[in-house]
Amino acid sequence: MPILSHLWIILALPLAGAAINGLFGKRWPQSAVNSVAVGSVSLAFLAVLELVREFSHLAQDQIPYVGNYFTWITAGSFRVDFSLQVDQLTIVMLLTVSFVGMLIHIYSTGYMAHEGGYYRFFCYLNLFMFFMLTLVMAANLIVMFVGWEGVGLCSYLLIGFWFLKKSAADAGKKAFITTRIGDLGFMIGLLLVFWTFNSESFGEIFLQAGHMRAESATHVGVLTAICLLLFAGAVGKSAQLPLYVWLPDAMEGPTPVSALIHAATMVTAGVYMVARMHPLFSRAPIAMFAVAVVGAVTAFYSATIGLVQTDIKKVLAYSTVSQLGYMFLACGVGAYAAGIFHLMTHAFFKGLLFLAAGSVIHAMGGEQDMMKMGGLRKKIPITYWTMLIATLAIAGIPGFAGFFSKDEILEAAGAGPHANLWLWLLGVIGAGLTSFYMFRLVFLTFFGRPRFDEHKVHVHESPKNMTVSLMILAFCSIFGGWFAAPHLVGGTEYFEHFLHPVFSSYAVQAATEQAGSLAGNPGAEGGMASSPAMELLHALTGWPVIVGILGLLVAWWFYIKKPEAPKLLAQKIHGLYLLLLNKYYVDEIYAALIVRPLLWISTNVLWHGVDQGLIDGIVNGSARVARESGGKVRELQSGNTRSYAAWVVIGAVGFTVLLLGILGMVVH
Amino acid sequence: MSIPFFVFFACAVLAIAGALVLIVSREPIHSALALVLVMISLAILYLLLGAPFIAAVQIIVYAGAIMVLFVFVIMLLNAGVEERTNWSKLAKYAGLPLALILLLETAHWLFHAPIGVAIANGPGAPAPAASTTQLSLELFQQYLFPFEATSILILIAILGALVLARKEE
Amino acid sequence: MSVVPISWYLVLSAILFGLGVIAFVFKRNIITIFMSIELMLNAVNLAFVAFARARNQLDGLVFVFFVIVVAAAEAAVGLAIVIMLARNRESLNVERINLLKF
Amino acid sequence: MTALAYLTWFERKVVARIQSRWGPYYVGAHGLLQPLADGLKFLFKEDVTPPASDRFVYLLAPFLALSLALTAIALIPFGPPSVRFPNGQSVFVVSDIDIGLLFLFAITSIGVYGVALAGWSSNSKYPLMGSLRSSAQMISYEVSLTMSVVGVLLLAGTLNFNEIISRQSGHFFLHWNVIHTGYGYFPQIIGFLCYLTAAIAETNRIPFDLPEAETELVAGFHTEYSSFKFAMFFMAEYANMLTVSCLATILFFGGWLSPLPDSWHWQLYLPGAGLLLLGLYTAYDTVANMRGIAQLQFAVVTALALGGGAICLIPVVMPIIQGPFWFTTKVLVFIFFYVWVRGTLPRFRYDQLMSFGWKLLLPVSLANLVITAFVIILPKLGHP
Repeated sequence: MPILSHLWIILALPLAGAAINGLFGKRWPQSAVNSVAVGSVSLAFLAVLELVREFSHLAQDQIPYVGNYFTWITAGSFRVDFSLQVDQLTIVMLLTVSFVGMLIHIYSTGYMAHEGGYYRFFCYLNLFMFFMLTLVMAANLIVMFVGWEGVGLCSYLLIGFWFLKKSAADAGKKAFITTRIGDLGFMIGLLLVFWTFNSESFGEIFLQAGHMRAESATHVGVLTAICLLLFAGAVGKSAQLPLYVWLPDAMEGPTPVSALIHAATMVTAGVYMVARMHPLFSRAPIAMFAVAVVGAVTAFYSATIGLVQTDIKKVLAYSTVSQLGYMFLACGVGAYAAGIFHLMTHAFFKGLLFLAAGSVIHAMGGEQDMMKMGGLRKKIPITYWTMLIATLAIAGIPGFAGFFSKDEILEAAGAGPHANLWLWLLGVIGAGLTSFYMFRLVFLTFFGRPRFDEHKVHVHESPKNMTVSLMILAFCSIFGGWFAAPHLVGGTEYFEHFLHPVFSSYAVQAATEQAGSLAGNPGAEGGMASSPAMELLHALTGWPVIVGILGLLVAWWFYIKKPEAPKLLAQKIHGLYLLLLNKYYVDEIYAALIVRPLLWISTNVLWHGVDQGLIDGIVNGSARVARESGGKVRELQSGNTRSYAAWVVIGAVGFTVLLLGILGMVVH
Repeated sequence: MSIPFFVFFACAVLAIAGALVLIVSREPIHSALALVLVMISLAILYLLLGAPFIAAVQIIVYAGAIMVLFVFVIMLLNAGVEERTNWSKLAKYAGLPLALILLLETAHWLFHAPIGVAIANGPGAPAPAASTTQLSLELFQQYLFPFEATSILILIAILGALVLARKEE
Repeated sequence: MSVVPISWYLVLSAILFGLGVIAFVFKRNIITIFMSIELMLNAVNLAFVAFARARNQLDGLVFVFFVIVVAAAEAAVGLAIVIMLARNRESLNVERINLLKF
Repeated sequence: MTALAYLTWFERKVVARIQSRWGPYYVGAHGLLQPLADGLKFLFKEDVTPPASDRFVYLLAPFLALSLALTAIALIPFGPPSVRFPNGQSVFVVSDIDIGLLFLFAITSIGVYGVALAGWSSNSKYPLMGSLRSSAQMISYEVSLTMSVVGVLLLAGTLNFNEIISRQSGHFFLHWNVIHTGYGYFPQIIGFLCYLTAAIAETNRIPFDLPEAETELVAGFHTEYSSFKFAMFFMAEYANMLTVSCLATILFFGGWLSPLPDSWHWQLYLPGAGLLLLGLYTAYDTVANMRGIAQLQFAVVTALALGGGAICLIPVVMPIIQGPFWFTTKVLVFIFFYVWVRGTLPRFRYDQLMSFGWKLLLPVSLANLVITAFVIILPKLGHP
């Protein structure tokens, strides 16, 4: 079991790549940098595959498999090992992250080919992979936190990659600070966890949590607090309400970055964390509900914003936010498996969407405004088809990956143990909106007449290394969903079964029932609809599809049949339109409510008051004292050796007197 | 008055006289010679104290090497009469009293401090003259490390002296 | 045949030391100051030998030995410095060598 | 003192012979009275003291030189300590102290002052140069001198002359340190050569007589000295010569020990026989080719020689005289060697002198020391 017994290899590979590129890349040709970066990540991917093979041979009782490497921190009873663990959840995440990461690396070699700071980009990217994998494989909260902050750092670096562009630098800062707000909660959560369980390692925590009584809505205890705090971190990292504001701006970064970090992997870290901590969440219904509500509302809310955006990447950004909302919704209603599943499929198709969008932008020579595109269908066919597939997937058209995952989520939201009609409603409407704005994007970009000067912009298909990854991802976005083919379409809940041990092991009764109802329902095998439950399922399963197709049609009607219709509508409901266009003025509100007061305080109180008045006062004061006294004392420094000699003698005399005095005391 | 007393007083007087000359004379070379005188008389005292080896070393190294070096430098730099400048008021006015205080203190120390008493009335009896063999054993067994250390110190000193005194090209 | 008491040696050494100090403070010629230091060392050596004799131990003598060695090293370096000084400042008077004045 | 005086005569004779001259001839037969004449001359010449000189030091220097040189000789044992006066005072050993060698070195090391001060006090440039040179030279060569001797000390394991000598007894001359080979012994021939060189330098003799390089600095450190003070320096030089020769004899050539096996009893007669032969020779000379006053003088010499020989043949005296006889013979050989060198070799250049002293002599003597120590330790390594 080479890899399993040496999990660190998977981490070491990208880190090594980052180190090499960071140290020597500057002087190396792009080819060398490529081979290092892509090579390291691909090796990591292979390692993961091998790990999966070995993992499949593990006995059930050996899971989760934990590898301790060294004691990292010891302070009193506080002891943290640097330990990694593998279980089914980890496996899924690992596969997703390393696979998508690898593809995006390959893509980037083409996309960034003409950029400055090439080696820097790949150094950061590898570093990101390292931290992300750390986060995923962590066996205790502290190591996880390291990865957590690490990916934050990398995203900051990468968003601000074109740091000469002020907007980019600002976006980087915004992302960092906003997530930091959430991370504060996360950190407090960590402390609380330690205070409660006196340990940070998952195994220990879950074991103890398993023995704790589940808290109810009426009786709220430490678990709820912990979960809410941790969830605050997740909200920051995964750009949920109210901390989502950084993600759209993060689109300032290079598109591959948006694809990898802000669609596929990092932003899903929050979801992963919630899923990972499910034993706690399952015992904190309030927290669960909060998660669900935040998820559902975010899903709907950002979908509405997505309706009217014209920047292709902004649209994708908002859709990402809303999709993440779905994942949280899933977790919130206890369908962790569904959430993780959606996470995976979303990684595929959203990554694909971003890459395709990047390819479009590449083709348009840096143009991001959809209003200035159109009719690209013929010119960049590969991009077109792949993007179409991704759109179908995200819109939840049956047969594509998105269908299954989203379907499961809504199913759980509607029929699960924690089902809630309103959440379900929000989810369904959100689904409809999603398909609308996604098709809007497609139509605006690829159909109709070109709305740009054909002579200025000569559109060209992207190079191989970009299109290849596009196609691979397209393939995944189609068939990635069949893993979990729910029984109603005659599938065998494979994904559920696979993740089942993780989420059932520490689950409270309710959770296990739910898992059972989803997984091991004998009547469900073969997909024949017999029980009333199945009827309901069918009915529910219909809705997402219907709204999805509805959205498609509406979009078609608006942007193909009557291109002028949107304007009219915009005029009709102008207020709403503006509201959406300006993203509900959230940024402005934040600015007014938080940023400006903060600025005022820090300027007048902290800066002028504390810093200048107090600290500078102390510093300068001490300096002044030193100078004055020095000025006095330096008179002794006569530069005259003889007086120095005299001083020496004085010292000797004094010392002897002292000694005699002491001895006198000793004697008498 | 027996011979040792006589020798002691002779040497003591010589030594003190030498020290005084060292202070009084303004001709560096005279000071040097006075110091040599002090050293030789001290060497004789060492003999009297039954430490012939130390006495010999005292003469060879101190009188024979160090002081020669001094004289050599004096001659090399042709150091003339030292000029009378008294810029250091401190040294001028505080020096003598301080030194005297120190002297008194030391004396007081030697006579009244307990340790001083212990030794002052200590065994004056003539211990067997420390034979060179014993001394060498002491030196090379108990004090081996310091010995090596000093040798290294000397090496460093030689290098330092060379570096310092070399004329810059 | 009676023997000179140890304390006399000690007093002698004290006197010599005091004189050394006086010279150290009063002389202006840097070489002489050096010599006064040597004088003090000698005084201390005498005390050492006297103690060694009083205690019938050889350690004192060993110390003296070391003192002498160190003094030799010190003299070598110090005189080298003096030579440098004489070369650069054409004066051996410590009162003229006051570059380190405030 | 007379011995010293006659050393000069001896030297002048030999050098003359080397340079195929007659040397001193007219004052007395074969210039026998020359030293006396010189001494008188020194006594009666006017004693000039340069006005600019530092009077006290100027006077001090020659006394220092001579007295120290003579003191050094006092430490040398000319014969076995066993021979004693009725009052128990040893005859040949003036002072037999535990660490005689160290004291010898102590005194010689102080000897530097004589030269240095002389040059300084006469307050004129040539002497200053000379004394600077000589003090530098003496300091440097003293080091290798000591080093070369330490080898012997290791072999002897003591600083006492008599013990050093007695350690070399037996097997007639095979145990002398120069050639003593064997288990745990290392022949000090290298050490000896180093010693000889360093000694010549130490005594400021040609080819190391830089301090008084007539051709360069009129007469070096004693340029300004005249009459009796000059004589003092002169005698001091010869005294030092004598001292180092004695030291060489003691350290390397078994001091007063006879080179002949003890079984050869006839060797007891050697001293007397030698003197008698000398007497016969001079007697022949007196009768054959001396005339007038010279004849008288030679008669005296003959009488002395014959008388001495006769005394030496008195059975009581015979054993007593053995040690001094051999000692003197050996020393004379060295003196002759000195003179020989002086007559033969040219003078060094100053930088050559220094580099030779530091870069060749010292390392060689050090190497000798290390090897010796190793050879001595080697047998003990197995069983500490």
